Amino acid sequence: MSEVIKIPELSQLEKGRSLTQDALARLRKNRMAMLGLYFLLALIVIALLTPWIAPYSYEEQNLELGASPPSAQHWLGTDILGRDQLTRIMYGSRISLAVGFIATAVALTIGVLWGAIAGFVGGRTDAVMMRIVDALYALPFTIFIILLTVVFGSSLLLLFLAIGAVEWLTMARIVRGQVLAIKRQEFVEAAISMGLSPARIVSRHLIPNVLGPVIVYTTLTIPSVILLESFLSFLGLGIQPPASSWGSLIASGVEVMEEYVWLLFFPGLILTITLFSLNFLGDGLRDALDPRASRD
Amino acid sequence: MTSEALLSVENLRVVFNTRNGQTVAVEDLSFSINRGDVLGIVGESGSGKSVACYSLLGLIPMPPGKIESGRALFNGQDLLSLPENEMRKIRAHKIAMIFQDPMTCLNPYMRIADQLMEVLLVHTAINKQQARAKAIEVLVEVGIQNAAERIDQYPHQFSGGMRQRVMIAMALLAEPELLIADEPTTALDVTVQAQILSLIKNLQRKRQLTVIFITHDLGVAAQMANHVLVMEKGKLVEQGDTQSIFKNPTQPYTKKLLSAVLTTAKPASEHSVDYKRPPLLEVKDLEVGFPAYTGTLFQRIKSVVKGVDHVSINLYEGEVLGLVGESGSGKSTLGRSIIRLIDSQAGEIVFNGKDLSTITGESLKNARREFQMIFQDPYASLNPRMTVFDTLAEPLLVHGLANKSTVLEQVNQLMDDVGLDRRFIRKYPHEFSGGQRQRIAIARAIALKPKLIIADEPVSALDVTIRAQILALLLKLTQKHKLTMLFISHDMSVVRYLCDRIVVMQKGKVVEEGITESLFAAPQQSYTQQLLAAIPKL
Amino acid sequence: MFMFIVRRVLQAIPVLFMVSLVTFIMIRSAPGGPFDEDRAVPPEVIKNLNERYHLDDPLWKQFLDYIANVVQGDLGPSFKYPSHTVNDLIAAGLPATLELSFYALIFALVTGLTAGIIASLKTNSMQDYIPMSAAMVGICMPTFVLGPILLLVFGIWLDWLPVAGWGEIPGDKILPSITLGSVYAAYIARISRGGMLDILSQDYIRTARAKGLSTSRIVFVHALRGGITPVISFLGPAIAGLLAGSFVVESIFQIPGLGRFYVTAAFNRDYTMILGCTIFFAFLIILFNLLADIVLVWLNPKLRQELEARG
Amino acid sequence: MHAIRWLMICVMAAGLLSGCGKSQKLVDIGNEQQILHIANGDEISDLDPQVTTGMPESRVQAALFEGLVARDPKTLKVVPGVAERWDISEDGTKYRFYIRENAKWSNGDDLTANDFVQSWRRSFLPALGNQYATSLYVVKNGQAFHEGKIGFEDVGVKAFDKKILDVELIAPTPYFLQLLAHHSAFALHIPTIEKFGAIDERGTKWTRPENFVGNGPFIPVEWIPTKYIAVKRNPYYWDAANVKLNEIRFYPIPKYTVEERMFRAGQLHITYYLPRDKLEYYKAKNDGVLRSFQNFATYFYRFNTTIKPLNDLRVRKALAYSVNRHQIVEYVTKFGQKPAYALTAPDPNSYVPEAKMPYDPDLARKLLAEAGFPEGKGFPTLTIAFNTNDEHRNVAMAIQQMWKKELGIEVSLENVEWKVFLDRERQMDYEIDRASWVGDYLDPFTFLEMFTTGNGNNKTGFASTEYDSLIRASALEADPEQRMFYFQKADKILVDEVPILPLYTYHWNRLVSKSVKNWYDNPMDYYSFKQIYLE
Repeated sequence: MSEVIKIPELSQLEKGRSLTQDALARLRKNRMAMLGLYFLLALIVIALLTPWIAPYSYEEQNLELGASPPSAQHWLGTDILGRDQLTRIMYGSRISLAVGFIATAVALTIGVLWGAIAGFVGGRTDAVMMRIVDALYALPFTIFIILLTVVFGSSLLLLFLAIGAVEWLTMARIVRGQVLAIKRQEFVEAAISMGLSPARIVSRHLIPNVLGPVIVYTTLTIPSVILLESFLSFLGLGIQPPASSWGSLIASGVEVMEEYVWLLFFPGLILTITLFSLNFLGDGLRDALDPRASRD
Repeated sequence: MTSEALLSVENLRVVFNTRNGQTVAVEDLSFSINRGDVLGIVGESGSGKSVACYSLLGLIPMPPGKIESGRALFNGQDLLSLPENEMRKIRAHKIAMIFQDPMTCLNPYMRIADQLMEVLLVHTAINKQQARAKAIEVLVEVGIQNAAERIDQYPHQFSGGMRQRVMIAMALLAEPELLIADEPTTALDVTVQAQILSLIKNLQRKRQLTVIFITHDLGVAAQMANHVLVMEKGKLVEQGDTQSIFKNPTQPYTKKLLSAVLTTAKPASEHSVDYKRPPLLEVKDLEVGFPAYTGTLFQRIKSVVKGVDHVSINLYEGEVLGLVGESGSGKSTLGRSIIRLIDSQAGEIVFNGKDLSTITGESLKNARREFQMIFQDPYASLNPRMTVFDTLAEPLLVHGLANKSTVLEQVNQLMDDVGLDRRFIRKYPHEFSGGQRQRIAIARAIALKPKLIIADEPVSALDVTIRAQILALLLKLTQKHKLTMLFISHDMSVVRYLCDRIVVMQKGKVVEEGITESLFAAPQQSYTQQLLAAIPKL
Repeated sequence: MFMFIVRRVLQAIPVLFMVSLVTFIMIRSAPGGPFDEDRAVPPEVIKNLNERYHLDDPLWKQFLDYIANVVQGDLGPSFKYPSHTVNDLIAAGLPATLELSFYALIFALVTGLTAGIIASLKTNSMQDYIPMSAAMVGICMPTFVLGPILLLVFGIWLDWLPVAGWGEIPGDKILPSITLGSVYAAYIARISRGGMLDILSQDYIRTARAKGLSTSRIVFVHALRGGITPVISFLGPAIAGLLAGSFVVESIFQIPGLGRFYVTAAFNRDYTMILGCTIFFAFLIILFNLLADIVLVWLNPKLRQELEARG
Repeated sequence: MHAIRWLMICVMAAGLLSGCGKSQKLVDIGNEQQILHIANGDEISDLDPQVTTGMPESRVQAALFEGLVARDPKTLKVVPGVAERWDISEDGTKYRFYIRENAKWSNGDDLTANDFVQSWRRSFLPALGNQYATSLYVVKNGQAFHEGKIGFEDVGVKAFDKKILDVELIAPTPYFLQLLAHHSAFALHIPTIEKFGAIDERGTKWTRPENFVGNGPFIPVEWIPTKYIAVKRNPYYWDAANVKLNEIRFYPIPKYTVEERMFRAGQLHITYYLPRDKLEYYKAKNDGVLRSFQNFATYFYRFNTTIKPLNDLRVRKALAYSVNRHQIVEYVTKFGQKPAYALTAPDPNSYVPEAKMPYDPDLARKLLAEAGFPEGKGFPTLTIAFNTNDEHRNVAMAIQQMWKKELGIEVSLENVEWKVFLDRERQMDYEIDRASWVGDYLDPFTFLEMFTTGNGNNKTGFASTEYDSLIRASALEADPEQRMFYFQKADKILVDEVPILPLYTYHWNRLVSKSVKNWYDNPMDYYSFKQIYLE
């Protein structure tokens, strides 16, 4: 955060620990959160490497084999077309994580900008912008996404946009609330009284201080986004075959859970663990970033 | 004074297990208090004086808090070893408490009546009607007008002082033997403080109450207690009866505390203000009335607060002008509107010949470097995510008073000025104490070498000793840099120490103004007299 | 208070208009029409049908006519179900959907609040961890997974409860309500825990303890009111979610609710039905948000007074 | 607050208790009271036989109406319906129907020949938008009247007297009687219709149970959309004495998994279909509830013959010959389907196509090479489009793999939402797409007519004058042998020209409770409910 300036006697200076560093230090103390973090990192790495490390090709069928329970060749069994489920899940994680992160990023961008502007400018602008948010809140959104995908066909991009479009509202409200709170803080007044430009005030004094809650909310948004995708897949509006997402795997797994339970269990398991990790991480971050904590 | 001790605490040790390891809040504390006595426990924040008393009633959160050792004999039974359900019978019934901040200590969701009556209903066997009657009676006793109706109101409908009276009433309802008052007036205005103090004193006399009075203000302690206990960092420093402690303190810390109590006038400085020359700042019947938005989740609720109406003041070069008044008197509004943090409706603000109230945009931005502000809350007034260096460098760089090569030197210079170690410039605000933060804030204010500084209650959030240091610093700086300062405060003693001239405001109007000492000598307005009377004397 | 409600209702009108316009544009930009079928329909027949339903008018005219009718409370005829008007269908489907959402909500509140409060009182103990982990599972478990699993266990294996229907066989409302409610139960548990923890750290709770009150009294008399306010403000969105999400449960449990119409309408290009439902749902959501806010005000004396002050 | 919480808890508790213990079985109650609970696929859109087009509707209508003729559910042979007998002229163009004296409407009115005349007139009225109007074009001047060129008096359907109906056709149409069993040819009670709106107005309230008047064995009593439509026996039905069921409840259940669960939990007598993955289980169980039978329907892929490279016959052949249908039905669809090597679905007791599309990967590779794509080199990536559905998806993925393996070509898959799919198909905006055809009546014509030039259902760009003339000839031909000969040649042309890629003949599996008697499954999935009973 601090500008990098060559300082001759840097050596004697006592290096301060920024709030961020404090937070990270606290986070490291939180075992569950770190566990979650490591798991997610591992997951991401695997997802990225999948094309090289996957045991089979994700579309390679073995019709004669059909659905088979976990075995030495297929650790997590195969689906009705005899495709290796482990592979399917690995490829699925690419899509699900992508949806999770990208859609959240979309929501984040829109939400933070919208909220920050509304909060900082205030007055009529604020009122109008928030009315719009209310209006969008009034849409039955699950249905709306279905409509979207029905109308414009189900492309991944659309999926991101559609889901992002659902999630940004709350983000906007949170950010706005934060900005309003921080605006009243005296250091912002100080900044104004020092004659800083609005742009500089927003960028240097406001945004850095709203990041905390935003980060926390983000970690809690990603799971709900992943779930939303699975829900769309359940409606057959998710991603295109033969590609797979956790959602599509679970959705088709549910249909056959009595016959081939492993087709529901493993995707469900991985999804659940992921969501747990994200939640733990989120809670951990919340505790770590808690301003009250940074006082003692 | 009867001799047997109502409460005697022995070797109390309380620790807190926080994220960053264990901290000892109270270390081997022993004291006792006799029936009918008033014991004042004095110390700065963090001295463990509150914790000690909370632990008596088992009110410290455990965990993280933990009472490691000690006994507290109250009427022969050891409070510290009582089980929770036994302890409940003691609370409020035998030992009652008054807390520091009346604004947060009453349940906003319950009517005063219910909050008062439940004390009686849980501790004594009387029915609702009687309880209500008793409650009203006590409310009257603590000086709440037409208590009969007000008892059915909610806390937010009471002013701070009134709420503290309600708290007192609540404490006295069940007629406890011991009353513990934890900084009961710190959050209140001086005049209100005076009222509350006298109220407590009267009640104490009338009811022969035994009181433990916790405060950081020696003046208050001297006024209330007949026996004083000085604490520092959880340890007992010194104790004795009030007279002896204050007349001839033995411990250096006690001395330090005493010296922090401001009784002196402003020391004469070599340069004196020249009132002949045209004033640096001329405020001509300024009027600031702004709609206050109580932001609720549906609709911002509008209510017009008359901040400042038709105020005119002059401020001369090199002068330190004290602006005195209670909260809501509009003094802060005046200060903020002068430097255009708030827009004024009418009147002019002539600064160096040009009218600030009209200029905007770039010219305003440039004008801003001429006047700076020091805020009340050192925690809120520094951006928690910027290092000291960034905080101090920012204005210099923005206004081009320094370039990347020279900025470091200037920043270091500022650090020296405000008496902070140069080594700290890479640290973040939350790593400093309140006093140090306020120094940083001051440094930021003087960084731009402004012609005018507006200091809004810069010391009211600080402990006595720190306050003294900061005031000393301000005094030094004003004289060194020949600063012109508008010093806003509610505390006469502080103002007296620092200011050449004083303007007294009440309800947005200027009621009196004059040269400090003459005003102290002969206050004209009754309101001014109240303010002066409110200063606790040693 | 009254004025406040009126203002909110007025605000709702432009919102509803926006909603219907957006929806109208969307569905009309969708390829395919209500009368396309697997069997090629003779063009002349299509032509006749379009005339019959004024689908040959210019779009803006169609929209304005539609709005005009809506204002008079007529949502128009359904294309897919010719002998029913949209009003008929909503009237037919709404009760089930509302009832379902209501039971789900009650389930969510009861279990959620209980769990949340207990957890908040016993932080970092088993009574905290267990319900909270359960809550997290609940949040993770999509309804379309939970539903079939519950059905399999209680409907088929244990054979305790019917696997489908609504109000035909006693007990057939239990599983759907639980399925739909569980996610929100989980959220409410987390939220109420947070809210309670906030309140319990307040000074006035310390005051209450200093008064020597029992824990139960402190919790229920002093803390609860403040503690559940975040839950209340969550209820608005929650109900919206319940209504919109109900159709999954409806299709899993064969419930004659509005949600199923709504979704199938999208697939059938049943223009009037989609619009009608969207507007109607939007209306409901606004309504319930309003109710939630009113409760919020009612719970908070300060706000209550401020509003009453303004008539 | 406390109180409220307790109240809630009580509510839930009460709910739970009421539910616990064994839930009572609708099926058992039904068996006692002769109430049939039957799943009926999608929600029915309406009851008006001249407006609806779907299977679910036709099933309900089969219970509410009766045409001039009916079909024997066992053999699908035409049997007398409202008409107890009929005469046909030698040239097979003139029909005379003798309507039963005791045929009545459900409100007691007498059912007359004129009712049919008026009903058929209605079915031609443009504003009604009857999608089956064209199927009665075989009636003299039917088309002309439908297009508004002439008045109805010239149309070849007349009431000779109260109970005798004369029909004149443009050509001998051997399947005409089959047509009459179709719901679009039923008689409607015109007075009732006019009571609730113009005669040619769609979707008036006359089809509501409270207003409905029909001539079938049952009449509707309760219609709750997405819940069920309930029909009770009609006392005025001429054969009411032999109707055994008191009530039938048709449940609209779009999800097969749901109805299968309901069947298992004893809430349904008859399911509409069966989830594919359940078949093995019920086969193994073998307790006689599983009904498995072939459909008069074909599953095939369309090639868009108007675009490169599919306009090259060799490419189409290559693609067609390299598909292993056996594998698909055996391992992918797994539902008892039979591989189809020609368009027309086989009908054992009349027509089985002789032409066969070969499975010959080597030949396929050779053809592809000749077409300029040796080992699939340079072959553009075609797209198989199909509407969103697991089965279509799996079949497509299997074929994708086969073509990759045998021909070394890549194709991409795209699942498209139904209406979008139809829209694109109509505009020929596809390369390869999934299609299926269900026969309207038991005659090859219903399939083969599809690929005549410019036919609305052709959608492949395939055009062959020879083919067209064959189909036309078959329509004018009275001699059955000769007609079948024409059909064989037509099927042969399709196999040679490969505008389509037949994959398999549909197969139906459903669950029927053992307590249901006289329920026969047949390739047309046609049902008459009058003789069904429960025990």
